[in-house]
Amino acid sequence: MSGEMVAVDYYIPLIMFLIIGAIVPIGALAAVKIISPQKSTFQKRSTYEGGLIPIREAIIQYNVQYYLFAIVFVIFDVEVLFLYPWIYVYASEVIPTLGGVNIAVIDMLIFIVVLLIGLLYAIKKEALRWV
Amino acid sequence: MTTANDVLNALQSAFPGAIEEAKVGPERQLWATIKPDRIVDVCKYLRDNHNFDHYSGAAGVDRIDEGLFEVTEMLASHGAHQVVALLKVKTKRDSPSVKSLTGLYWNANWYEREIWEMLGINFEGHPELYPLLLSDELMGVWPWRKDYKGYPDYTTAERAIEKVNAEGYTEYSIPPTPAEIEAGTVPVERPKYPTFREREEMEIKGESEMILHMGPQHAVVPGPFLLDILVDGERVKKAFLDVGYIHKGIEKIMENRTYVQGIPITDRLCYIAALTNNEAYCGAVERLLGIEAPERAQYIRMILEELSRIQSHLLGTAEFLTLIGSAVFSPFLYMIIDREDVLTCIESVTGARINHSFVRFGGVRNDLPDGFKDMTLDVLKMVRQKTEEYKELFLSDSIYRKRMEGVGVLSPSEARRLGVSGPPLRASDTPYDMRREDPYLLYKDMDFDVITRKEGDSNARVEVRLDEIFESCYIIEQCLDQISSGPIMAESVPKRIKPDPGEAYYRVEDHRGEMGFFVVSDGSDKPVKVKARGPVYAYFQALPPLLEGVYIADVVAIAGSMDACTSEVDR
Amino acid sequence: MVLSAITEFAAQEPKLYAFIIGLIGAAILASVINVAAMAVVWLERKVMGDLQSRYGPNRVGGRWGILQLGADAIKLFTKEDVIPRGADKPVYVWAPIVASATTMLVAGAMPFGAVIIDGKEIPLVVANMDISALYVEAALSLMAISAFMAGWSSNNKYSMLGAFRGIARMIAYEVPMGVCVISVAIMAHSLNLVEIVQAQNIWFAVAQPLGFVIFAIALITDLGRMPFDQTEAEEEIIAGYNTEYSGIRFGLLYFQEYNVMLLGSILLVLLYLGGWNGPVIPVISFISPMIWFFMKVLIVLVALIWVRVSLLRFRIDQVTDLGWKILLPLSMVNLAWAVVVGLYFA
Amino acid sequence: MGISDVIPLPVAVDKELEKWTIWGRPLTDVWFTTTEKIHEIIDMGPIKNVLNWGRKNSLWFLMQPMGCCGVEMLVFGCPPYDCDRFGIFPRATPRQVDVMIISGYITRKYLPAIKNLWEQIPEPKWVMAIGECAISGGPFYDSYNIINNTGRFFPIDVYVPGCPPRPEKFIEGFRELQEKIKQREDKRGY
Repeated sequence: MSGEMVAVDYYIPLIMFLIIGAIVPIGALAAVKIISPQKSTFQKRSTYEGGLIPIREAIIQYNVQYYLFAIVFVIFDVEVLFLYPWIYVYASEVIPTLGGVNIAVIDMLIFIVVLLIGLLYAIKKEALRWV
Repeated sequence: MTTANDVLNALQSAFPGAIEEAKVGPERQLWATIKPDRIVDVCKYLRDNHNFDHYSGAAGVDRIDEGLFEVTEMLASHGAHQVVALLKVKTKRDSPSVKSLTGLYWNANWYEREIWEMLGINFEGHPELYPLLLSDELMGVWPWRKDYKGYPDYTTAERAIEKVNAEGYTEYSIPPTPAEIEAGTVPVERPKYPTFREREEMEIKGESEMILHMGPQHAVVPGPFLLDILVDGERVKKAFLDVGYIHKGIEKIMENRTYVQGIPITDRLCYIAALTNNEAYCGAVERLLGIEAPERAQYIRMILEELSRIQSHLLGTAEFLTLIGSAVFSPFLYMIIDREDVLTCIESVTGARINHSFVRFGGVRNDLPDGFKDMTLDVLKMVRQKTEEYKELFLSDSIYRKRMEGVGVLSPSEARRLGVSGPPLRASDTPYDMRREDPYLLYKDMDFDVITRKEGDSNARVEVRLDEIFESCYIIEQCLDQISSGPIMAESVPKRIKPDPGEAYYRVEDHRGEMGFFVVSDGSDKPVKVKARGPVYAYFQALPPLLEGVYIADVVAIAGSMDACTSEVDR
Repeated sequence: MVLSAITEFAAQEPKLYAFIIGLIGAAILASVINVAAMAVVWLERKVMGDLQSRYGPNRVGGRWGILQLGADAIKLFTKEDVIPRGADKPVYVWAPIVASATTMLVAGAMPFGAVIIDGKEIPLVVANMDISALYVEAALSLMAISAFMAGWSSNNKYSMLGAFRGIARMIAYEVPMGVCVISVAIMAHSLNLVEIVQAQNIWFAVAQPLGFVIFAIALITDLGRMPFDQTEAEEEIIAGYNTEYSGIRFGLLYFQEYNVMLLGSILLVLLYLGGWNGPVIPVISFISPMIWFFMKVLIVLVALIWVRVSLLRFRIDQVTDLGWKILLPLSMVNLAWAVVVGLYFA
Repeated sequence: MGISDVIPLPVAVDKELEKWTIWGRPLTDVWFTTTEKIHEIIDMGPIKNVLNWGRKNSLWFLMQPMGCCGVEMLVFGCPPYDCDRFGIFPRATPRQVDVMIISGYITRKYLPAIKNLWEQIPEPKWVMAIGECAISGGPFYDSYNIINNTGRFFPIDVYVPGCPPRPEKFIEGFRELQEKIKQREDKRGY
């Protein structure tokens, strides 16, 4: 099994990192369970809220505005993802030019302008107003 | 200028027969006893025709010998004139009931609730007669009545019974003492009302709303109190305030101490403003005794009270900075360092850092030490320079301005309606300062400005405090220039303080606003009633309406800019 | 000699080589990075002390208080571990582990400087992949997930608000941050962090000042440092998402925060401040890149601490507004600037 | 108390593990006895000293100003006194603190809340009574609303007298507590 390192191989060490990164805290947690004193009482395991008994649970049905925030983000993040492959092509000499400017650059500038118009629309519609 | 006599004459012509007895006190004070059924009309008349738009408080006195309760309503004006009207209403002791003034003055609410829970006087027409300071356990025993047998109580801790409730939380109940049971003051039937928690739960309307406890232990509270906010997302829809977590019964305790023993208790009323509390109490008793402190003593008092104001404003601003910044925000720590220097000055005279017990009836305890003038002038120079820097810092900090400007705006009319005083009122463009309005000590000879701001927002409140530091410095410098040698105690002060029967009301400008002491004497060596009217009480009452519709982060900014002190509210 | 043997081995057995180097690297980094985080906490407390005219820890372990963090770690390690009754147990237990694993994932692809052997610069990086800049940026934002897990599972209102704030803040700054990384990649013609560093004949902080500022702000936000620490605003929501966490679980979340602070500063140095580039110091040429790298990271760390003690906290709606309405358009402007400069002047 | 508290596994695994036995004894039993043995070994000596060294040098206290002493508590954390020198600093949540400072009068209304806060602090924990009010009720000892003997409700390790004590006294109180932890003479035996 010989040959050049391919892209996938770079993730092998990362998997090792992931495993060790998870094992260390789990080990610590297990050790703590043994070493530290454990005196669990009813009140100790009750929810803290300024010393009083909380009024109702914290996990409730949340305001819909939070959801709008997330949706706007998903849209923009996907758009930005398109920019990443573009890094590798925009300087390529294969791509034709238009008036001395690389056509990929013009495309992307149009794309960004459209993106900004979308952002303006989102701001106008108060999708980004905090809850 | 309207004088107390004018008001009295007007009242007597407008309400013939409604005024039972009346007298005009020396310091622009009008004392009158009003027939119980006419009190609302009289107050309405005074408010509408004579500018009595400031409801300053109410005190309930138990006249057990006469079988009566007295409620004294204190009315004043926001700068239109300097008359203070103290209107008494008497009611039978067996079925006490008085008409409520909440329809006229919004801020009468808490004062009347307090009298209700402490003395059991019913207020007809009061919208929410719920307990304010006391726990449910003490409701119905009316602890401030003179025949209450639960005081003194040395065995609260021993009697406490621990029990686990249905949910599993531990609860405590402290049963009545044998004396109480014997005297039969234990209520057979407690008044019926929804508890604080039930009242809150009734307000939850939507699915996405929740009630967040901020307190009694929370980084925003300067002392234990409960601020509950009903939030939808992060927007506050309604705020609820529950105080009384450190209610000590100071007024009851002072009724059972001699006059002199009351002075250390007033220190603990508000530990940041110990000296002005001393001053207000001693001033009231001095009025009862008819004595006046010698000039040097008055200067010393003024110097120390202004120094105390400086340290209070520094601490207040510093604490406020930790709320909108964090506990590691450097200017907060710098302010505390500066405050230490000011405290050193005060300490060199009084010997204590915060609880001084320094002011005496008819004078002060100690004279100024040698070198005090130079030390103070040095400190003042430093304080001036530093405060200048802080102001510049805040002005140039865009985050600070973004957080503070337009947050928690109190319009002038709203501020007057809510009954706040001191820096929050002055920040709302109302130059209302006891040092000008009701001059005490030698403030009438002093040259200083009453700082006001137009905006009325959190930023303005802080700026007013910082600017007042300069004014205080200026006053101290004038005092240090003018002070001459002389006695520090009046000669006519009796060994045993036993004022003649009577009442006195004396108000001073606390660091936070109007601080008034209402003292009633019956000729013995203990007061019948001591009522402390604190400024923070009014701030707290005004807080829930201010917090509606703001973000959680602004709750902190607004509550912090008020510079609250829980101890004084709870007393 | 050894170096050539390793290269040879790597060429022959790439998968085995990757496995071994991953294991060694992970074992070393797992210990080093946690100690480094403790050092950062100590540094923060000392620098904060200096900035606030006080001493900071100076009693435990000599006059510099070096062992202070050791004491803190022991304390947290032997503290009782409480899981609230209302908590969503699996998520509650996972949150600190996810946080720890996240930092390790970031550390795996992050170059920690370079050494010069035989006149050749060898970057100290475990997984030197082609898209490491994108990868690191993506993995860093996983921290928000662990914070959200912690906040949501606690069933505590303060934690819940902190968790929502954390996510809202992360998503508001993720897009500008991504665009900034793209701008850097355009100038460097690569998404590989090592190549980005090597491409910085002029620091990108100089070539793209706007991008540097935007990235620095977005990074502070991602780290939840002072003007942007709404998730754990002590005065508003007690301790934010880790309000209910105690003992070692809190310790893990706490130290991970500082780990991420360290890794974030390293990322800033790599992307904008020329990484380990610097004039070769004659006598100790072997580690001269390391010295430059270490100094730059230290300066960035101290700057972060300095910012923490001198700025007030934004309100959360102001934070999201700043991200969406100011930084995002500006980052687009920066992108255009990068294209123009990268294409026609480079 | 189960394996799912430590390692993120479904609670069902816990239920399953409860049925398991080792040498005829339930697994949870074995777990507990082992833990107890380990605790005994730790208690015997040197390890405990190391642990207590860590504990005593990292006393985080609950931010809970209650009265006059609350102001001095604030100053205690600030430059002239600077509690951070000793590794002491305030936290706002009881989950992350070791020391509770009772810095004022406990009233009938506040007692359940403060007791709840105390319960919610994880072990090991200590409590300090600072100021006269917390010790005996102070000037308000005869009030109808004050709990004038805090010691009945809390295992108080250190009493710091003063009304209010100066910030230096706070430091002294903490030094005293550190000494007690080192000598293992604190009330709760850590």
